[in-house]
Amino acid sequence: MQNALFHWSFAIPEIWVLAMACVVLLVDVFVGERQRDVAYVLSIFSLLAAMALTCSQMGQTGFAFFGQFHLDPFTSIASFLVELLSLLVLLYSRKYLLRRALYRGEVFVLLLFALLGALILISGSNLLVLYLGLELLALSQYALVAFQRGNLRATEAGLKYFILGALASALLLYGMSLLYGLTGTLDLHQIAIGLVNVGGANYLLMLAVIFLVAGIAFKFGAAPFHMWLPDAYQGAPTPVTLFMSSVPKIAIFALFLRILVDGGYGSIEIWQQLFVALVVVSLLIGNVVAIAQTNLKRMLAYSTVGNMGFLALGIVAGTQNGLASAFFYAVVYAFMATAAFGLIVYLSREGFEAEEISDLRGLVRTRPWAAFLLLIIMFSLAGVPPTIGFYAKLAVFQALIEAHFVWLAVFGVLMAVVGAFYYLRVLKVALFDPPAEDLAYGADDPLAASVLTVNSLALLILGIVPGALVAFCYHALQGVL
Amino acid sequence: MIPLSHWLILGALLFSIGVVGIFLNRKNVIILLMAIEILLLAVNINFVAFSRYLGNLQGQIFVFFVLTVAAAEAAIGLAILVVYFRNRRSINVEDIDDLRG
Amino acid sequence: MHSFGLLSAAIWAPIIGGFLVLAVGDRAGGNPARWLALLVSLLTFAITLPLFTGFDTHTAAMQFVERVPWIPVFHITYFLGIDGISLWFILLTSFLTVLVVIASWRNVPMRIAQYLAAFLIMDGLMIGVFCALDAILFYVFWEAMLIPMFLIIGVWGGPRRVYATIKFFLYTFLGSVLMLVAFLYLYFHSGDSFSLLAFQKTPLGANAQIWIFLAFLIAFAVKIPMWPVHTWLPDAHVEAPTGGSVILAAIMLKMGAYGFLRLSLPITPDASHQLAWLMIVLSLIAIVYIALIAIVQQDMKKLIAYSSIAHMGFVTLGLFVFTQTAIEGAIIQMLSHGFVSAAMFLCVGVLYDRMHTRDIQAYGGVANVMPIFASLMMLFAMANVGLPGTSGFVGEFMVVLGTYQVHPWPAIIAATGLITGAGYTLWLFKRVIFGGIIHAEVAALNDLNGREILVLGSLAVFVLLQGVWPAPFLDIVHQSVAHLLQQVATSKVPG
Amino acid sequence: MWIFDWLHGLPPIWVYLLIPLAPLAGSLVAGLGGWFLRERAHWAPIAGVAFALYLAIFVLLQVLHGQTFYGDVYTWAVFGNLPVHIGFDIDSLTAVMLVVVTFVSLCVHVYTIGYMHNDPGYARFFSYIALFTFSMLMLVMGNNFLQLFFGWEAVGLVSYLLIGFWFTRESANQASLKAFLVNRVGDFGFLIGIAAIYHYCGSLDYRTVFAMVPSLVGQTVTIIPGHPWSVLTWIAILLFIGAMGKSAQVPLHVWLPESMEGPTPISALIHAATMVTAGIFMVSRMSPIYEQSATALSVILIIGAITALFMGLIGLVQNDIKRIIAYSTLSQLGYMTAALGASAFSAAIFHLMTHAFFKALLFLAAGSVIHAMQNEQDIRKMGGLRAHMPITYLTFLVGGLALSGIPPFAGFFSKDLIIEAVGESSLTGATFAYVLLVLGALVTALYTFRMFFLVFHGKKRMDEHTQEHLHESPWVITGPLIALGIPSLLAGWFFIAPVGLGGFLDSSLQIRAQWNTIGEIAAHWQGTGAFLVHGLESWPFWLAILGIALAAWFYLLHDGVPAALNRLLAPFTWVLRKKYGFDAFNQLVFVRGALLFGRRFWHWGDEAIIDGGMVNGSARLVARAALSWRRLQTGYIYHYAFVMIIGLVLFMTYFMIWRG
Repeated sequence: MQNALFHWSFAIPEIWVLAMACVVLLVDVFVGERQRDVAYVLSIFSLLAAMALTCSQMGQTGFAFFGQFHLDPFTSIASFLVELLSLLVLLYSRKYLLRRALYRGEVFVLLLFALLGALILISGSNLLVLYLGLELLALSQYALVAFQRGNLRATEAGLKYFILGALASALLLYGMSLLYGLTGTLDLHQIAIGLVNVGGANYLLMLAVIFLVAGIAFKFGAAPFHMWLPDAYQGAPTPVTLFMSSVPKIAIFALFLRILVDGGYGSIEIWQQLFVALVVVSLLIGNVVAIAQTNLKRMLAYSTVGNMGFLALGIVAGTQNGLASAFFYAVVYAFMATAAFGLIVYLSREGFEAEEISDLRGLVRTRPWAAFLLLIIMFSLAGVPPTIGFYAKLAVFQALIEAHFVWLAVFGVLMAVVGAFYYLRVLKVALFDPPAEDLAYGADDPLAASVLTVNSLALLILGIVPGALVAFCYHALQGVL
Repeated sequence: MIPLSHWLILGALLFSIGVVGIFLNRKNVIILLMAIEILLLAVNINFVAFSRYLGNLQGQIFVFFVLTVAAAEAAIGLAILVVYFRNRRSINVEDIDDLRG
Repeated sequence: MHSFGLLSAAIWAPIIGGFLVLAVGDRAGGNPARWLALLVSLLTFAITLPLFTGFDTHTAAMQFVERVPWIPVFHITYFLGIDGISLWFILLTSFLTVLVVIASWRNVPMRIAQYLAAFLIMDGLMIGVFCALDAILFYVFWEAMLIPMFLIIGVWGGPRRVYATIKFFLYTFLGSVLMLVAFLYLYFHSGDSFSLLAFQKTPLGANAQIWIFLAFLIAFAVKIPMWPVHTWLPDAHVEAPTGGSVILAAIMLKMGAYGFLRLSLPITPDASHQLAWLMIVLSLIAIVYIALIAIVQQDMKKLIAYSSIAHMGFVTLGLFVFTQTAIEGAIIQMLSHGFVSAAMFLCVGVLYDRMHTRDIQAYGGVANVMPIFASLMMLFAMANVGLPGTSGFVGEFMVVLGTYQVHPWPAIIAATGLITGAGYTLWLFKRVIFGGIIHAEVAALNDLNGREILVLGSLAVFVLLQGVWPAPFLDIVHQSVAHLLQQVATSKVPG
Repeated sequence: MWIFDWLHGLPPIWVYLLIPLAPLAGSLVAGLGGWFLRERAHWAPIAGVAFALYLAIFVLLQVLHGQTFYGDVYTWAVFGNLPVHIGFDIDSLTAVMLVVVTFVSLCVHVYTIGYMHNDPGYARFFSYIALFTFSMLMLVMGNNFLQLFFGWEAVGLVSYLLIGFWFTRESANQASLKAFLVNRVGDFGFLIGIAAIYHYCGSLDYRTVFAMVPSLVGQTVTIIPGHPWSVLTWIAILLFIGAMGKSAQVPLHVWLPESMEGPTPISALIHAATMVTAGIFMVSRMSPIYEQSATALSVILIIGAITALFMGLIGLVQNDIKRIIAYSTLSQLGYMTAALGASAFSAAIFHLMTHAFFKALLFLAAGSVIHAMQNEQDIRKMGGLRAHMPITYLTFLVGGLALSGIPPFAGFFSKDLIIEAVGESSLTGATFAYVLLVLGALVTALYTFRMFFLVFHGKKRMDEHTQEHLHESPWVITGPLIALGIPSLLAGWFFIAPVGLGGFLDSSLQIRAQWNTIGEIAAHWQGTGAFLVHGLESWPFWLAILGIALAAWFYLLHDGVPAALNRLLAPFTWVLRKKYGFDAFNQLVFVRGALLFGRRFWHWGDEAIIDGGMVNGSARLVARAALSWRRLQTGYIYHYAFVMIIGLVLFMTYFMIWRG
C-alpha cells in the first residue's frame, strides 16, 4: 500500500469530534450548575461543525494512517448521517434531560464519544481500529444507559447491556483473532487478499465467520442475539434509547461492511447462510413477540429486532444492490426509530414517561398533531406506502428476489403483515380510544415538537419523493464490491 | 516448540470457561466480570500465539489494546454495578430480573 | 407521449385539497371545511370530465400518458395513463366523492374536517390506482388507500369498529404484499422495468405464471372480495360510517377486479386459462353461497355487504370466461354496482341517521312516512335485483350470455343469482319499507330532505341511464377489451 | 278513416314509439306529480292509454292493409361486435295484442277511478298501471329478445308493486314477494334460454334468430354428460320455463292465486287479461323455434292440460270470489298453453283475446260486488245480489257463460277450437291432454256457476249493515263492465274466422305441415254458424251444460248436497284445499331450505370455519406464540447468555454437518 502518508486531513471530522468532546468536558467542569446550556450549545455546535466538515469531504476518496483509515463515499455519507442523528438526539432530549436532572455535561460528552466510536467504525479499515471504535461506542452506551443513577430499571438495563455486550465483544474479538491467524494481518484489504488463498471451506475460517457474525448480530440486535435489546431499550432513559436505536445501526452496518465485505467477502457463502438463519429467527421473534407487549418502548425494541431481520434480508442477498438496500434500510430505520422514540420523549414529563401503549389513549383528542405524526411514524414502520418505510422494504425485497431468494421474500412480506398488527394497535389506542382523564402530557416543548414534526413529515415527504434519498444511499455503496 | 494448535485449544478452553461462567453462575455479578476478563484473555492468547507463529507483531499490539480496553470495561462495569447495588441492595444475579417479557 | 398533466391534476388536486381541509379544521362549526371539501371534490370531478370528452374510443392504446422518472435507482417511473377499462372508474370515483361529501354534510358527529379530508385524500389515491401504469406506483396508491379507510372506519365507525378496521387492514395488507413480491419477480424478467405495459409483454414460463397469478389472486381476491377471503367485508361495512361503506363498496371492491383486468389477465395469460376453472368455481360459490347467507341477515348493512360479494361474483365469473361479452359485462357490472351499492348504502345511511339502528326488525312500514325515500330505494333495490331497465341488469345479462358461450353450467348456476338476489333484496325491502308501522320511532321519521334527494336522485339518474342506454358506457371499453382478449389469447410461455 | 288521417303523415316509427311512450308519460306525470295532482291524477294516465288505444287501432288497421314494420329505434348496446337494438316488430300478432292490451287497460283505468276512489295511494296506483301498460306494450312490440326480456321483467315488477299495493297488509307483501320470486324462477329459465340463443345464433334479433333456426335442427347440446339433447328442444323448453312462470303453469302457478291480494282492477288487468298471457304470446312469437321440437311441444301440451284441469278443480273448493276467478284464470291459461302445444297458436291467441275480455269483465264485476259488499270477498257471505246490482249481475252472467264455453259467447269459440285442435294433434300425450281438457269444460262450468249462484241468487247471507248499503256501482265502474261485456259476447262470433283459424295471424306464425292442427280444422271450416252447430254436438258443450245444471242443483235447489258431497269426498277435497301441497312443498323445501342453508353457511361456514378458524384462528395462533415466546425473555442474564451461546453452537453444528 503506497499511502505511507498520514493523510490526517481525511480524519478531520473525527479529530474535531474528539477535540470537542474534551472541550465540552472541560467547559462543563468550569461552568456552574446554571450554565449547562453552554455545554449543550457547544455540543450542538460541534455536531453542526462536524457535519459541515464531513460535507466538505464528500467526493474525496483515499486511505490514511497507513491504510488503517478509509475515506470513500460510504464513509462520508454514513458519517454525515450519524452526525445528523446525534444532533437529532440532542435536540429532542433537552427538556427531557432538564426535567430529570440529567441535563449535565457528562451526557453530552458521552454522546460525543459514542459518536466518535461510530465515526471510527465507519472509517476504520483495520481490525484493531474497528475494535477500538466498537468499544468506544459500546462503553459510552453502557454508561449512558445507566446514567440515571437513581433509577433501578436504568441501572439494571445498563448492567445487562454491559455484561452481554462484553460477551458479544469477546465473541467478535475471538473471530477477529482467528481471522488474523488465518491471514496474518489486521488490515482488511490484505485480509481480503489473504482469504483468496485460504478458500471458503476452511474450518477456521468458518469458525471465525461464525464468531464475527454472532458479534455483529448482537450489536445489530438480530435474534437469537437480541436478548439484551428489549431490556436495554426499555430500561434506558428514552433519549438514550433514541440514540441506541439510530446511530449504532448505521455504525454496525459499517462494521459489517468493513469486516465481512471489505475483508471477508471471500467467505460470503458462509455468512450468507448464517444471515438467512438470523433473518428467519429475527423476523419471527421480533414481529411476533412485539404483539404481546404493553410497553411502547419494549414493543419498539422488538420491532427493532424485526426490522434488523428485514435489514439482514439485504445482507442475505449479498449483491451490490443487496448491500445498498441494507444500508438504505438502516438509514431509513434509524430515522423512523428516531421519530418514534422522539415522540415518546416529546410526550413525557417528569414522573411520567409516556412509554406504556395505554399512555397514548385518545392522543388524537389531546394532541392531534402528535397523533398525526404518530400515524405517519407507525405506518412508516409498518412499511405502508406512501411513507419511506415502504421503500426501505421494497429495496431489500427487490435485492432479495434479484438474488433468487423468493421464498425468503415471501416469508418476509408475511412477517411484515404480522408486524403491521402491533403498529396498528398503537394507532388504535391513540386514535380510536377515548382519552383518559388522568393523562397529562409534558408541557409544550417547541424545540422537540418542531424537530419531531420535521423528522416525521420527512418520513412522509421522502415517501412521496424518495428518489434523492435512494440515490444518495445507493451512491454510498457504489463500487463497494 | 509447543504446536500452535495447543495454544489455540488452550484459548478455546479458556473462552469456553468464560462463557460457561457467564451462564452457569447464578450468584454474584462480580463473577460475571471475572468471566468477561477470562474471555478477553482467551482471545489474547489466540492473538499472541498467532503473532508468534506468524512472525508478525500486529497481534501482540492488538493484545495491548485489548488489555487497555478490558481495563476500561472493568471500570465501567464496576461503576454500573455499584449504582445498581445502591438501587437494589443486591448483586445477586438471580435478582436482576425486573426487566423481562 | 404528451405530458398534459390531466391525470396528475386529478390525483393531486383532491390530496392537496384534503390537506387544506385538514388545515382549515373544524372552526366555525365545520362549515368552511364542508364547503372547501365540496369545492375540491367538484373541482376534481371537473378535472376528470375532460378525460371522458377527450377520450379516443378507436384505440386500445393508453391515453393521457404522463411519464417521468421517479426513483431512477429502482427504475421506477411516475407513469400514468388510462384506457377504456380505467376511464369509467376514474369518473365513478370522482363523482362518488362529490356525493359522499354532500351526503356527509350533517351526519358526522365529530371532526368533520378530518372526515372529509380522509375522503378527499382517498379520492386522489383511488384515481391514482386506476391510472398508474408503473407497478410500484400502482402498489403505492393501492396500499396508501388503506390508510384513510382504516381511519374512517376506526374513528367514525360503529361499536366494533376497531376489530373491523384492523381486520380490514390486515386482510387487505396480507393480500397485497404478495403482489409486491410478484411485481419484483416480474421486474427482473421484464428487462428491469416496472412498467405494467412491459410486464404485459414479458415472456414467462408456465410455472412462474402460475405463481404470479396466485400472488395476484390473493391480492385481488381479498379486495373484491371472493370467497373464502371475504369475511372482512361484512364487518367493515357494518362498522364503517355511511360514506366509508359507499366508497368501500362502490370503488374499493372494483379495484380487485380492475387488478385482474390490468394485471392478471394480460401478464399471466396462460395461467389465467389454466386456473380459470378455479376462478369460475370461486365465483359461483360467491354467487350461490353468499346469496344464501345474505338472505338470513338481520343487519341491513350486512345484508347489502353480502349482496355486494355476490354481485362481485358475477364480475369475476365474467372475467374468467374470456369472451368479449362477458368481460364487458363484468366491467359494466362493476360500474353499475358502483352506483347501486353506493345508493343502497346511502339509503341505509338515511335510515340510520334517523333511527341509529341497522337492525331490520326495528323498522317496518317506512313507506308510510317516507314515500319519496321508499320510491327511490325501490328503484335501487330493483337495480340490485338486476331488473332490466336499470343498470344492474346489463352487466349480469352480459355476463350470463358471455359465460354461456363457453360454459353452460356455470352460466346456469350464476343465473340462480337472479332468484336469490331478488329473494334477499325484496325480503329486506318488505321488512323495512313495507308493512304497517309497528315501532313508534318509525312513525316519527321525516322524509328525505333536499340534500338527500339530490344525492340519491343523481344516482338514480345514472342507474336508469345505464339501464336504458348502456351503449355509450360500452363504447368506451370495446377497444380496450378487444385488445385485452387478444393479449389473453396469446401464450407467453417462451419457446 | 278520417280520425286517423293526420297519423298517415307521421313516420310509422313515430306512431309505434308513441304507443308505449304515451302511457309512460301518463305514468310519470301521475307518479312524479302525484303529491300535487291527488284526486286529479287519473287524467294523464287515462289520456295516455286512450291515446295508445287510438294508435293501436290505427296500427291494426294498417296491418290489415298489409303494412307491417320491422326495424330498430336505437342501439341499446354493442356486445363485442354484436349490436343489440331496441326496436319494433309490428305484424298481425303484435297488432292484436296491442289492441287487446290497450283496450283492457283503458277499461281498467276508467274503472279504477271509481274503485280506488278515496284510496290514499290513488296517484301511485294510476302511475303503476300506466307503467304496466307501457311495459306490456314494450313486451309485445319488441323485435328482439332483449326487449322481450325487458318487458317481461318490467311487467313482473309492476305486478309485484301492485300486488303489494296496500303495503301495510302483511299478506299483500307476502304475496307480492312470492309472485316476484316465482316469476324469477321462470325468468331464470328464460334468461338461460336467451343465453343459449345468443350462443347458437349469435344474435338476439328475432328475424336473424329465426333465420338461423333451420341450421340448428339436428344439432345437439350436452348439458348432462351422456345425454345429448337437441339444441332447439333445449332452447324451447328453457324459454317455456319463463312462460310457465309468467303464465302461471304448474308448477310455477303458485303465485297467481295469492296475487289476488292486490286491488281488483289489477287482478283484472294484470293477473287475468294481459300480463299472464305474456307467456302465451311469447311462445306464439317463437313459433319458428317451437315448431322444430316435438319434445318441447309435447311438454307444453301436457303441462297446459294438467294446469287446465287440476287448477280448475281447486276452484271448486275456494270461497273467495277473486280466488275462484284466479283459479279459473289458471285453468284457462292451461287451455291456451295446451293449444300452443298442439301448434294451434292462433287458437291460443284467439282464446287469449276472448279470455282477456271476459276474464277482465268477471274480475271487474267481482270488484263491483266486493265494492258493494264493503270489501267482503267470501261468497258464503253473499247471496241474492241480483236485485241490488242489475248491471253487475248481467255482465257477470255474460262473463260466466263465456267462461263456461256456452255458445254463442266468445269463450265457446275459442275454447272449442282449442279442444278440437288438441284432438287433432298427433303428438305424444295428445290424447291424454284431450281428455283432461274435455273434463275441464265440466269443471269450469261447475265452479263458475257455483260462484255465480252463491253470489247473486239464493238467500242474503251478509250482515245487516252490509245489506243496508248494497247498491249498484257508479258509472265509472259499470261503464267498463258494459264495454267489456260486448266483446265477451261478440268477439268469438266475429273473430273466429280471421284470428282463430289463422288467416290473419299466419304471417306472424310458422307452423310445420305435419302438425298443422288448425289447418286441419280450417280445411273442414264451413262458416261460423256451422261451427256453432258443430259445437252443440260435441262433448265439451254438453259437459258445460251439465256443469251449470249441477251447480244449479247444488246451490239453488238442494243446499244440503254440497255438504254431503264434501263428507263423501273428504280426502279428495282435502287435497284440493291443500292445493296439491305445492305451497307446503315450496315453503318447506325452498323457503325453509334457503333459510336453513343460509344460516348454516353463515354460522358454520363464515363465522366458524373462515372467520373463527382461519382468520381469527391464525391471529390467535400468533398471539399465543407471542405470549409463549415472550416467556423466553426471562429477565435473567444467564438465560440471555445461554440463548446467545445456543445460537452460536447451532451455527457451528450446522456448518459441521453442512461441510460433511
